[in-house]
Amino acid sequence: ACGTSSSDKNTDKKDSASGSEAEVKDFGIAMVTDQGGVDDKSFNQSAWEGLQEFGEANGLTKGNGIDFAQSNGQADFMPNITRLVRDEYDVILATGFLLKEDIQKAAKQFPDSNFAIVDETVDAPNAASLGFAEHQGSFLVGVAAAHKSETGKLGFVGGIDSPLIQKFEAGFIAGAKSVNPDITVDVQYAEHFSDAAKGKLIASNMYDNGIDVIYHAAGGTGNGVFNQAKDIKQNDPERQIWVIGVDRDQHEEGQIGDNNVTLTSMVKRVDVAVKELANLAKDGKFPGGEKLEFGIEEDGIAVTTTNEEAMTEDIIKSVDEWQEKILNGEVEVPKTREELEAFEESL
Amino acid sequence: MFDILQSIVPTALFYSAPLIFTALGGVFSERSGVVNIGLEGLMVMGAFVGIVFNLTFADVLGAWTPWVSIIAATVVGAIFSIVHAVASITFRSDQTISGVAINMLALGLGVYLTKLWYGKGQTDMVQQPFYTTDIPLLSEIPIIGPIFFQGVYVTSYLAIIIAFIAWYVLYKTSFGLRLRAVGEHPMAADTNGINVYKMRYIGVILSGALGGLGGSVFALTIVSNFSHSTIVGQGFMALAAVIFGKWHPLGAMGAALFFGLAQSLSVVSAGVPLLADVPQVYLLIAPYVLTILALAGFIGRAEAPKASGIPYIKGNR
Amino acid sequence: MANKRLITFLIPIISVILGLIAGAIIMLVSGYNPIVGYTALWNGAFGDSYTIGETVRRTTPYILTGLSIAFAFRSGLFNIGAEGQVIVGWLAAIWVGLAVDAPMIIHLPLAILASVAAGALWSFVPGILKAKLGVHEVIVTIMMNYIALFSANEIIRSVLTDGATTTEPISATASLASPWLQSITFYSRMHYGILIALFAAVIMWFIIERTTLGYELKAVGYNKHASKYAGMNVSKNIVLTMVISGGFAGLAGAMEGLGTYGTISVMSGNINIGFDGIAVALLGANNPFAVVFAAFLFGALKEGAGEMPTGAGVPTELVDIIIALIIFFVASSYIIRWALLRFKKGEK
Amino acid sequence: MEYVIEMLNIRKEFPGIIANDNITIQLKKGEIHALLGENGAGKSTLMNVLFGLYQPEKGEIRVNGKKENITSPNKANDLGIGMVHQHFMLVESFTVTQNIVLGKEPRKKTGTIDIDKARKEIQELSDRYGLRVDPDAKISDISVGMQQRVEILKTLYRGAEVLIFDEPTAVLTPQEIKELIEILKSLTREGKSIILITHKLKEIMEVCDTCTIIRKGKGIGTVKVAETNPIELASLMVGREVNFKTEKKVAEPKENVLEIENLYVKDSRKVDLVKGLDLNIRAGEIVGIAGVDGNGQSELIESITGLRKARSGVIKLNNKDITNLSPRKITESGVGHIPEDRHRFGLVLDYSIGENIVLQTYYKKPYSKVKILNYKEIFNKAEQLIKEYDVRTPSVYTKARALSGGNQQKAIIGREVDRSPDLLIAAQPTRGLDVGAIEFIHKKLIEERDKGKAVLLVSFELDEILNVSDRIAVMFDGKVVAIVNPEETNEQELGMLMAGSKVNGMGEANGK
Ligand SMILES: Nc1ncnc2c1ncn2[C@@H]1O[C@H](COP(=O)(O)OP(=O)(O)OP(=O)(O)O)[C@@H](O)[C@H]1O
Ligand SMILES: Nc1ncnc2c1ncn2[C@@H]1O[C@H](COP(=O)(O)OP(=O)(O)OP(=O)(O)O)[C@@H](O)[C@H]1O
Ligand SMILES: [Mg+2]
Ligand SMILES: [Mg+2]
Repeated sequence: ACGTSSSDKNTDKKDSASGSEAEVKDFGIAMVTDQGGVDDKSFNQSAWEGLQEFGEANGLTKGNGIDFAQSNGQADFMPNITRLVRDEYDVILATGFLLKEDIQKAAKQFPDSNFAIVDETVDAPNAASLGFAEHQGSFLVGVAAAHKSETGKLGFVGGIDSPLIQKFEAGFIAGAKSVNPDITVDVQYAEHFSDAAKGKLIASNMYDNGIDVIYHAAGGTGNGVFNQAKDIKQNDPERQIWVIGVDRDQHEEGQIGDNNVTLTSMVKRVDVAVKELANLAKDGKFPGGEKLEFGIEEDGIAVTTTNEEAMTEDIIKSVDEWQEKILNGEVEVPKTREELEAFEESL
Repeated sequence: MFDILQSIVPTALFYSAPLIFTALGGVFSERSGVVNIGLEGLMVMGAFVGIVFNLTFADVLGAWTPWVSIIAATVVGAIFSIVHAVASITFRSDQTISGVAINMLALGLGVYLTKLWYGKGQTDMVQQPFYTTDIPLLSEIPIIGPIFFQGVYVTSYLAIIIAFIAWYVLYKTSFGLRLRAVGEHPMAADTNGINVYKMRYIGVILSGALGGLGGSVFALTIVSNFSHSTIVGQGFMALAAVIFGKWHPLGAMGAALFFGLAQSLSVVSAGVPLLADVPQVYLLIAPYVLTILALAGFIGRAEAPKASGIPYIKGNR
Repeated sequence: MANKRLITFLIPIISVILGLIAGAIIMLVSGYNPIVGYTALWNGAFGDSYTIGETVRRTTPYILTGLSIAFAFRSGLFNIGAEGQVIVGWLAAIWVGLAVDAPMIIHLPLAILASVAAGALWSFVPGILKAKLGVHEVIVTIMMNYIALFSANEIIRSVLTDGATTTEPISATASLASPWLQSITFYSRMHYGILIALFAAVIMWFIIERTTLGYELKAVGYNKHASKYAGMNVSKNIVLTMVISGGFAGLAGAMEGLGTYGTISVMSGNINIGFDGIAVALLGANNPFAVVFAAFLFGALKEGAGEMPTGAGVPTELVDIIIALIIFFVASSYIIRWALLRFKKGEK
Repeated sequence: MEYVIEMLNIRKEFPGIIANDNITIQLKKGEIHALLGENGAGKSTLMNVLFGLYQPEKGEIRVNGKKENITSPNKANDLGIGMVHQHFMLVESFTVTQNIVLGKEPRKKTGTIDIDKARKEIQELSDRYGLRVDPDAKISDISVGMQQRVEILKTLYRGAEVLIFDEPTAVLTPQEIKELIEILKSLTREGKSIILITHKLKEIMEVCDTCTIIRKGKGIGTVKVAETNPIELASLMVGREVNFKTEKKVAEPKENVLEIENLYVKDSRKVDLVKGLDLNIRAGEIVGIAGVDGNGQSELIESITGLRKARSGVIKLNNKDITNLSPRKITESGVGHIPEDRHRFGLVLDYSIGENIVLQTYYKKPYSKVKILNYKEIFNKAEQLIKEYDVRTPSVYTKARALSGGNQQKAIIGREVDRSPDLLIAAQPTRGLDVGAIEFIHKKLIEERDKGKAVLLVSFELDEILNVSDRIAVMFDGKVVAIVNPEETNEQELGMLMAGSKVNGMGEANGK
C-alpha cells in the first residue's frame, strides 16, 4: 500500500486517479515536520529533499509513496503522526528532537509501523534514530574559526541550552582550542530559537568585546547574529567580522553587497541520512531499535567552503587535516561539557 | 564604564525603537478611548508588509528601499487598523475582542499570504535592511557622541523624534485636546461639537500606522525576513509600555527605552566576569522582574483614559 | 423577549457561517477549491473517531484558559497572564507526577491540585500588586509570562532532569490519560481531563451566579466605590479573582501535562493556549457555558486545520483568518442584530 | 408674538417608554422659562432633543420662527442654543480654559492652541456676566459651583443666545444658588433667553417668567409665573395636593445613639477637614447638619461609616466604640447610610434593582445561606420594597442604570431604611428630586425617628434642614460651631452661623 489506501475515505477519493499506477509500488515513507514547513531552508527542507531524491530514484511522488505532514506546533505532532500511520506509510519519519516523546509513544501504540526520528534517540524495536555527529562538524568549524580570528576571541550563540546544542558548543570549543589553546570562546544562550532581537543583542555585545567570529546554533535567533554582523560590515567593510552558519549552508544569509560575512557553515546532511534510511527500509533492512550516527565518514556532516575568499587554502587545508585526524580516530571530539573539560586538559 | 555605555546604549536604542513606535500608536488609540490589544497584530502586519515590499522592490529602489518599505508598512498598517476601528467604533464591538481578533487576523493573513506568494512559510532575507550609521555632527561631540550617536539606527532617533512630536500634538494642538477629550468624556466632546467617531477613527488609524511602522522597523533592523515567529510578543511589550508610561507619549517612550536597556543589560551582564557565576536564568528574567519592581516601587497606580474601552453611543447616558 | 433570546442565540451561528463564507471566498480568490478545503477541515476535526478524540483533547485546555480569562473579566480584570499560569501549572503537575509516589487516588488529585496552586500563586502576584499598589494587571501578567517561561525551562533542565530538554513521563498514578478513551478513538490522546474542564465550567457558573463571592466579585468589577460602601473588601476580592482565574489556567496546564503529554519540555516561546484563551473567553461572552462552546469551536477549527495542507493544499493559517473573522462578527453583534431586526421589519 | 424657540408636539420614544408625548413649549426672547415635572417626566429628554442629542420621532422645532432640523449639538451651537447639563459635561483632567474652548480652540498659525487668547476671551466673558472662574485650575480641583460657571461660559463662548439649564441648582449650596440666580438675571439683561429645569418652586417663583409643566411625558400646560403660586404649580405637576410643611410630632429624644468626641479626619489631599468635632445624636431625634460645602461634612460622614479613616477621636454607637472599624462592621453595628453620590457609592448601576436592594445584606439570611445566594428571596424583597417606596421601574430585573435619578434614590432609601438601623445617615437625600419624592422621603425620615431611631441629616437645603430636623448642628471649618433649635431660628441666622460668625449666646451651645 502506497501510503494512501483504504482507511481514509477522503484521501482515497483524491488518490484514485493515480491509484492504478500506485498499486504497483509497495513502499511508502512520509515525514512529519517539526515547527515549520518543508521550506524552512533548514532541517525539514533538507529531509524532504532527501525523500524527494529517494522518490525520484524509485518513481515515487508526493502523496504517492512519499509525503509530509506539516506541524505548526507541539500540539500537531501526534495528530500528524497518527494520520500518516492511518494512511499506512511503512516508515514515518519525524524531523527534530521536539518530536521525541510523540514518536516514542507512537512506536509503542503502533507496533506494526516503523518510525524514525532525526536528532534524537527513541528506544523502540520499530523505531530508528538518526543522529548526527554535530560535534565533529562543530569541531571543524571551530578549527576554521580559530584560524580566521585575529583577536583570538570567538563567540558561540546557542538557542536553548540543551544536550543537543551543548554538543555544538563542546565541538566548537574543542576545535578552536586544538588550533590555538589560548583562544577564548564566549558562550551565550538566547533561550529561544526564534528571538532575533536577542540574537542581535548578544552578537552586538560580542563583536563589541572584540570577538570576530561567532558560531550560532540558534535557528531564527541566528538571524539577529547575521543581521548584526552585516551591519558592522556595511559600516566598515574592512573590518574582519564573521558568522558561522549552522544546519545548512547559510552563505546567502551572509551576503552584504560584495562582501559575505558567512565564513562557513556546519551542514547537517539530513537529506543524506533520510535517503540512506529510506533505502535501507525499502530493501527490508529497516534499522529498528538502532541508532544511526551520520558523521563525517558517512557524509552526514559537511563544512562548506562556499565563501572562497574567506575560506583560504590554508584554512581548508587545516580543516582537512583535522578531519583526517577525526576519521582515523586520532582525535576524539568531545560531545558534552565534561568531555570538553577533559579534552582541554589533554591539550 | 565608557565602553559598557557605548555598548549598551546603541543596543538598547535599536531594541526599543520598534516598541516606541508601536507604543506611541497605542497611546493615540487609547487616548481617543479605544483600547488596542491588537498592537501585536499591527506589528505583524507591518513586519510582513515591510519585508515583502523590500523583497519586491529592492532592485528598483536601491538604497531607498528600507525607507519606502517602512512607509508602505505604515500605510498598510493604517488601512489594516480600520478593521479594528469599524468593529469597535461603528459596530460598537468590545474593543478587547476586536483587538484579539486583529492579532489573529494579522498573523493568519501574513503567513497565509507568505505561503501563497513564496510557496513557503518564511520569506528570504531582504537585501536592503537598515544599517547603523554615525549621526553627522552629533557623533563628533566628545563622550556623548560615541555613546549616543555612533553606530545607531536612524530609525531609533526617528522613534524618539516622533515621540516628541506625538507629545506636542497631543498636548499642544487643538487636535490633541480633542482627541484626549474624546477619550476622557466623549459625551462632553460631543456636546462641544466634536465628532467623536471621527476622532476615534483617527486615533485608531494612527495606532495602525505607528504599529505598522514599528513592526516594519523591527523586521528591517533586526530580523530581515518574515515568518510566523518574526513578531513574538513585541506588541504586548509595547502595550505594557503604554501602560507603564501612563498613556503619555514620553512616558511610553521612556518605558520602551527601559525595556531595551534592561534587555541590553541582561545580555551585557552575562559577559561580565563578576556575574559569570550567576545562573543565566536570573539574567534572563531580570528585565521582566525589574519592570515589575519598577511598577511596584515607583510608578504605581496608573489610570487609563476614563472612557477607554467603552463604545460611544450617541445619546446613551 | 423570546425574540431577543432567539437573536442572541442566532448571532454566534450567523457569525460562524459568515466566517466560513469569508474563508471560502479567500480560498477561491487564492485559487483553492473551498469545498475540498472545508471537506479537509471537517475531516481533520470530525472525520473519524481519532480526529474527534483529538478535537476533544485540544478543546480541553481551551475551556480552562477561556474560563480563567472570563472569570477575571467578570470582575473587571484582564488576565493576559494565562499563558504563564498554564506553564507553571503544567510544571507543577509534572513535578508532583514525577516526585511523589502514591496510589492514584492520592497522586492524581495531588498533581491536579499542585497545578491549580501553581497557577493561583502565579496570578497572586499581579493580584496583590493591583490590590495594594494599583499596578495595572496587564503589564504584570505580561511580565509574569516571560518569567514563567524562562524559569520553567531552567527548572526542567536543572531540577526535573539532568540537563535534558524533556522530563521522564510521569508515573501512571498521576496520569489523566485513559487507555479506554484512547482505544475507542484510535489512539487519540483524548483523556479524562475533558470531564474536569466541563466540571470547572459548572463551578465557575456556580461561583459567579450563585454565590455571595460571585456577587461580590461582579460588584467590585462594576463599581469599586459602591462595593467598598457595601462593606466588601475590594482588595481581597481583586486578589481572590486573580487567584481563582490563575487556578483555572494552572489546571489547563495539568490537562496538557497529566493528560496529553505526560511530560514537560523546554519551551521556546509561547505555547499560545493562554493567548487563545482570551479569544475563547471573549467569543463565549465570559459566560462559562458559552465558553465551553467557544472552546469547542476553536478546538475543532484548529484541529481540522491540520488536515488542510495535506488534504487540500490550503495553508493552515486560513483557519486563523476564519477564527479572527468569526470573532469580529460576534463582537460586532450589534450590526448583525440590527440587520436581523431590519429583516424582520421588512417581512411584516 | 415672536418666539426664539418653539418646540411643537414633540414625541420621543425610548425602547418601552414614551419619554415625550406630544409636548409643546415656546420660549420668548429675554424670558426665563421654567420646565417643571416629576422625576422621569421627560424634561431632560425634551431638552436633549432641542440640543440635538436626540432626534424626535415627531414634532417640529422652530428657531426664530424658522423650522430647523437639529441633528447634532454642533447644529444646536450654530443656532445659538447652549445647554448646561444635569450631569456636567466637563473633562475632569482638563483645565477650565481647555474645557471652555474645546472644539472651538483659537489657534496660532502653527496649529497650536493659542491659550493666551483663549484666556483673554474667557476673562472678558466672565467679567461681563459675573462668572467668576480660575482659568488655569483643573476641573477636578474646583467646586461644583465653579464647574457650573464653566459650563455656562462654554455656552456663552460659543455665542449661545438661548441657554438651557438642566437642574442647575440641585448640586449647589445656597450661596451658590444665590450667585447663579444673579447670573441668570444678568444673562437675560444681556438679551439671552433661558429655559430652566428645576424642582424648586421657590426658584421658579423668584426668577421665572413662565412655566411649562409636564407630567409623565405629557405637556400639562404653560402658566405665567406671576399669576400662580407654588401650591398650584406643585399640584399641576404631581396631579394631587402636596404638603409643603412636613407634618411631625414633637421629638421625644431618649438615650444617646451616636457620640463623637474630638474627631479629626483628613481629606484626600491629606489636610484635616474635620478638626476636633463633637456631636451627639439621641434615639428618636433628627439632627440636621447645616454648613457650606467643604466644611468637613462629607469627611465626617465618611468617617462615621468607615469609608475614611479618622486621624484621632472617638466615634461611639450605642456606647460601643466604632472608630475606624470596617464599613461592614459599622453597618452591622446599626448604621444605615444614604450616600451623597448615589452613582458612585449608592448603586452598582449594572446590577438589577433586585441585586442592588441587597447590596448591604446579600451575605445574610435569607438572601444567602452558606454563601449561596437565594435569588427568589432577593427578588421577593425587591418587589416588596419597590412597592412600598414607589420606585418606578419596569421590573426588579431592570438594571439600576435605566432608572431616573429620583427612582434610584428611592430604591437606596428603601434599602437602607428597611434594615432598620439605629442610626440613619442621610446625605443630601433629596438632591435632584421632585417635590412629590421629597415629601415622601421626609415622611420616611420622620417615621424612622418616630420609631425611636436616630437620624443624621446633612443637606445644603436650609429649607429641608429647618423643616425636618429636631436639632440643627451648624458646621464650620471642621467643627460644630453651634447647635440651634429649628423653631427658634431662621435662614438668615443659620446663614450667618455657617459663614463662621457667632450669634449671641448660641455659639457655645452644645445640646448636651
Ligand atoms: N437613553 C435612554 N434610554 C432609555 N430610556 C431613557 C433614556 N433617557 C431617559 N429615559 C427614560 O425616559 C424617561 C424620561 O427621562 P428624563 O431623564 O427625561 O426625565 P427627567 O424629567 O429629566 O427626570 P429627572 O427630574 O429625574 O431628571 C424616564 O423614564 C427615563 O428612564
Ligand atoms: N479662534 C480661532 N482663531 C482663529 N482661527 C480659528 C479659530 N477657531 C477656528 N478657527 C479656524 O476656523 C476653521 C473652523 O474652525 P473649527 O473650530 O470649527 O474647526 P473644525 O472645522 O471643527 O475642525 P475639524 O473639522 O478638524 O474638527 C478652522 O480652519 C480653524 O483653523
Ligand atoms: Mg468641528
Ligand atoms: Mg433630568
